[in-house]
Amino acid sequence: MSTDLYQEGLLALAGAAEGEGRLDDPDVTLTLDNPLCGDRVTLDLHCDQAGRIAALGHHVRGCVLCRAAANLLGQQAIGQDAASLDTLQRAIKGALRGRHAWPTDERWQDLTLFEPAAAHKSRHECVLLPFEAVVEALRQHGEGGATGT
Amino acid sequence: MSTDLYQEGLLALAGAAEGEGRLDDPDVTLTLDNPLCGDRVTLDLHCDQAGRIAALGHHVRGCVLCRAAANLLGQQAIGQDAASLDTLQRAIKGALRGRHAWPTDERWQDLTLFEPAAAHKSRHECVLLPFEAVVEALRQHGEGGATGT
Amino acid sequence: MSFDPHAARADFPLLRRDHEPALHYLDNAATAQVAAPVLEAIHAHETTSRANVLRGVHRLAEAATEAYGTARETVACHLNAVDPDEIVFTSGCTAALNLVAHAFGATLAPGDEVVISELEHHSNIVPWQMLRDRTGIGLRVIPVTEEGRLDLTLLPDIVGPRTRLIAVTHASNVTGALTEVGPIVDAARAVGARVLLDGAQQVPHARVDVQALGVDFYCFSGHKVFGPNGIGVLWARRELLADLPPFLGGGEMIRRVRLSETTWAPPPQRFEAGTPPIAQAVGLGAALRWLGRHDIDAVGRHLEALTQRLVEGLHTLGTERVRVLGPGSGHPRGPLVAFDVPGAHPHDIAQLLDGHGVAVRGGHHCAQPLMDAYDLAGTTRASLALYNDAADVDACLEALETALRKLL
Amino acid sequence: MSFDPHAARADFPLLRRDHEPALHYLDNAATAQVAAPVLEAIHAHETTSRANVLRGVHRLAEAATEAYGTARETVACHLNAVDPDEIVFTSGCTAALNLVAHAFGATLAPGDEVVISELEHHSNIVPWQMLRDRTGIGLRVIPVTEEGRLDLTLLPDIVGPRTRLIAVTHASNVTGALTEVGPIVDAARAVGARVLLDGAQQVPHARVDVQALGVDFYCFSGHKVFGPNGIGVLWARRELLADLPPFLGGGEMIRRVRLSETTWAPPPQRFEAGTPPIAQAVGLGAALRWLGRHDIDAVGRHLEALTQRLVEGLHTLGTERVRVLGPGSGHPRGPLVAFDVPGAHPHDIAQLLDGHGVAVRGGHHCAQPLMDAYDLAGTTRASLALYNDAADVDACLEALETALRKLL
Ligand SMILES: Cc1ncc(COP(=O)(O)O)c(C=O)c1O
Ligand SMILES: Cc1ncc(COP(=O)(O)O)c(C=O)c1O
Repeated sequence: MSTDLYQEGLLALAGAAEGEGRLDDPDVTLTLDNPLCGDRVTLDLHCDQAGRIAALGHHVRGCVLCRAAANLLGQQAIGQDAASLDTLQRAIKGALRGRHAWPTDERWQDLTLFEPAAAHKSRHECVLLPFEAVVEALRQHGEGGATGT
Repeated sequence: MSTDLYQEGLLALAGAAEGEGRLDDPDVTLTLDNPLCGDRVTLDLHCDQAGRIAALGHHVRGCVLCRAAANLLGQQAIGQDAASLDTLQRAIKGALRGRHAWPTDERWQDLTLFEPAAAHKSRHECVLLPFEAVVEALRQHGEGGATGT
Repeated sequence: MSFDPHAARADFPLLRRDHEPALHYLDNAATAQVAAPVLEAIHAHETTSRANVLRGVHRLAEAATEAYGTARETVACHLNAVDPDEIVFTSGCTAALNLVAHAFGATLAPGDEVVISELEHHSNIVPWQMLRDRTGIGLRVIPVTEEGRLDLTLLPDIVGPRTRLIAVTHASNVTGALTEVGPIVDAARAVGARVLLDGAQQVPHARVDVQALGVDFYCFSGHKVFGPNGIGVLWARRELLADLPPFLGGGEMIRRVRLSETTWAPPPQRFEAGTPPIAQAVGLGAALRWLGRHDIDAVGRHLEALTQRLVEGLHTLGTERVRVLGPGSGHPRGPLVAFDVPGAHPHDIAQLLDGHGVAVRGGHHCAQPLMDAYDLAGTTRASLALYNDAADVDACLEALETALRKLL
Repeated sequence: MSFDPHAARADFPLLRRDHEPALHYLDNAATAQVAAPVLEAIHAHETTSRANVLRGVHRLAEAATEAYGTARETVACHLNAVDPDEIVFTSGCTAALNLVAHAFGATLAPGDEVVISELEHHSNIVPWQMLRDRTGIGLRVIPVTEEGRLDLTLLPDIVGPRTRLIAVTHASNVTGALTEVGPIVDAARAVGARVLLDGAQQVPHARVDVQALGVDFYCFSGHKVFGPNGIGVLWARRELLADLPPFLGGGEMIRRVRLSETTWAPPPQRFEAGTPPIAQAVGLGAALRWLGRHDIDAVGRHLEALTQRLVEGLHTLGTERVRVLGPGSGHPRGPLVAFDVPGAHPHDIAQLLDGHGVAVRGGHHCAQPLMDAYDLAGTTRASLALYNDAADVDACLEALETALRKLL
């Protein structure tokens, strides 16, 4: 049932506003669109010397899934680096497509809230967009902190 | 039956070689292709002061229908002008398409040989090509005798 | 003559199926369902007359060529075109628009201008942007009013001596606004420009008479008029087509190919390179004949009543909660309604509605510039077709109420 | 595993019909007949899963998107592509060739060269001529041998430092010659050029492995592989596609449309503007699965034997009367035979054969430059498919003998 998607927990995470808002003077800023639905995520990052995220601010024009995913990042991405988030993003993609199980890492346990989305292929990108954005932002930061659009 | 097309009379006309061959020093020369099958008619005309055909030579790379039509022109087109041949060409087209009866003009009575072609739409152009060529050649001659290709 | 939506609906196998929950298909602006006579016509063609067209002399080739030609005549007749040879079959409305952007575009000089609007579907924006970037033409844009109609008061500022074409939608796929064609044609004629109408959202619901409209190009898609996928139509005035260079190259569109140089067949073949969508043309012909069997004015009244029911129902949910886009009651609109619910994303709404069997679309509807004008990421759109009825509209409204309770 | 042509033939409704006279369909190179499972797959799709793809969240949209994606996977698998995203659906082989001529063509500079051949179908000539005339590239042509094969001995003279692409047919639709791909790929690689194969006449009859071929672009049409009309395929290497600009503009192929500027979606969407041929893709998937159920090597042997029977039968009519085009027995050929009868026009032959229920094609077969090379207006062509049998070939030969008695 598609309404399974809209569990209490997911709706709560989508409303949690973790990391919501823009950062002053970010090291890198990135906006990513989902061409299929017009969702848009803007991310600001502060990074430490080692390239780990020190602070994250996001502005999401998106659905419950996209907002929840961005808030999960806002809660849990601090201290993560490009490699670990890239791995995570691929793991989520694979899990949504039914290729393997969901990550069990405790830090990311709220990912289970997205499990029902696997049955709705058209919504996969809604979940993935914030994760893709953070990976791309860190990549750009690693390349010299170019400010992307 | 499609074999009705290939009556004795039509095969004889196709083999008649009336007007076959090129003219020396033509007033106008025109080559017309049928893009759908690669048939090609080359016409040379001598015209009198009034724009009537004084001599006609043709070279046809085409089917029985096309050759028969060109030979019919070779037999009968001498003395005809642009207007009368244009009318004739339209009449043949209309008759092939079943829009009206075949011309009954005695000069063109052999047109009846083409009646079975009406049932074969893909062959209409084979019949028409020489008539279109002569009309176009006379038009170009009227415009100042440009040598078309 | 009158119109019975349930009789019409009976012709749609997919709508007759026992869905659980019952299906309320309100995504017709994206793709309409296909009528059974269309499927039957295609099946009959493929099992009795399948062959390539135009070049063969055997009986199947003759039959296929005949069927393809008849389809062209049916389309010409449906649009009241002067001549079947004014009908070019393409693979869709988008392909038709690209054809014009390339073939007509090739006749433009740098600095010449094409006028589009903020209301356009991407398919009537991007080809012109690509033309601009290729050739240096200018692109001018008619803005929309708050209500989502073309702001024609600005025409005198936008249309000028360099304008060569005004290319706008006949009916918006987002606001439902119907374009007032008269003033546009007048403005174009005053400067010697051409007019193109994108009829993708108009042909399924209304009588379209290209001669009466006075435009130069018209296009639409098969899959939105209860016909097959993979086919579209470009209509253009005969004398205009005759002067345009081809767009795609290949078989069937040539007069003579030499390695050094090639000459073109006359229209419409010149614009139909390669084996055309033959079975689809046959299907489209069947779709337009099916559509033509209905009293289109009665269909219009039916759709108008349903649209009003939908708009009023949305108003009942609270105009502060549900913001309906599109023209007010004073202006004509097509049978589709897009709305914004501040705080609830269209995808979530569409997903929750689907749980109740109501199929609507959420997103930008391939009209991002319009979304930008409204400063929205997207909207939810319910779009009607002649087979919809009050039960569909009511199911939509009910499901929406439930969804909003969850999301807001 | 072996192959039974009569079992295969039973899947073709049109071939089962009681024609009078009995039908011997030998015009497969123009269009093959469509397999019943294809018609059934399309019907099932249209009556259970019809919707627009990629953008909708409701269940029909999900089902349609899924079906469309599955079709892409089936095609990728059939060609042994690395990734389904290397498969671009087009409206046909001609459209695929035009796509490359525009998208890859846009990356070329004046003076760069594209190599084609004298053996090409117009669809692989005209798009390159139009590119030449638009952009000033050079067009070089590989001549054919007397036997109708590419004269690869001339490659070193033709391929040079400015060569950017060699675009040739994989199997000729006139001489039946199969292209020796290895030397062409080597010649291209030596100068950093790409290779395109036009596989329209190869995919219906043979195993095609794009990785093993080592080429860069490959294309074919649905209607020649027992699938629907109105669909074709372009395969290209992922990294190549990723670097190409789009060709057609419209919905589905964008990332972000602004009126000032637009960005593109990744491949394959970037190259699929507008609503794609969804039902046709589903049908093509079904066709390739149907084809894949047969032992393609056994099919190859069956067709080789039939082709030989046909060639030998033609020789029996007198090699001075009937001149068979194409490679001699030393060289591989596809299952089609074109021939010239001096003094008898192909249209007359085809018409007379039709009177005996034998459907063949007469004309230039969209290969006028090849006809020019042979100094012929056209030829008569009998082309086979896996469902043909010895009775078809014999009927053709018998009817031909009768026709020649009449015409010569
Ligand atoms: C107004 C309008 N124009 C053009 C199109 C493009 O049609 P298609 O995707 O069938 O090519 C659509 C449909 O999506 C539309 O609504
Ligand atoms: C070798 C070859 N290439 C290209 C084509 C063009 O295919 P289509 O007409 O389906 O686009 C054909 C078929 O006519 C062909 O035989």
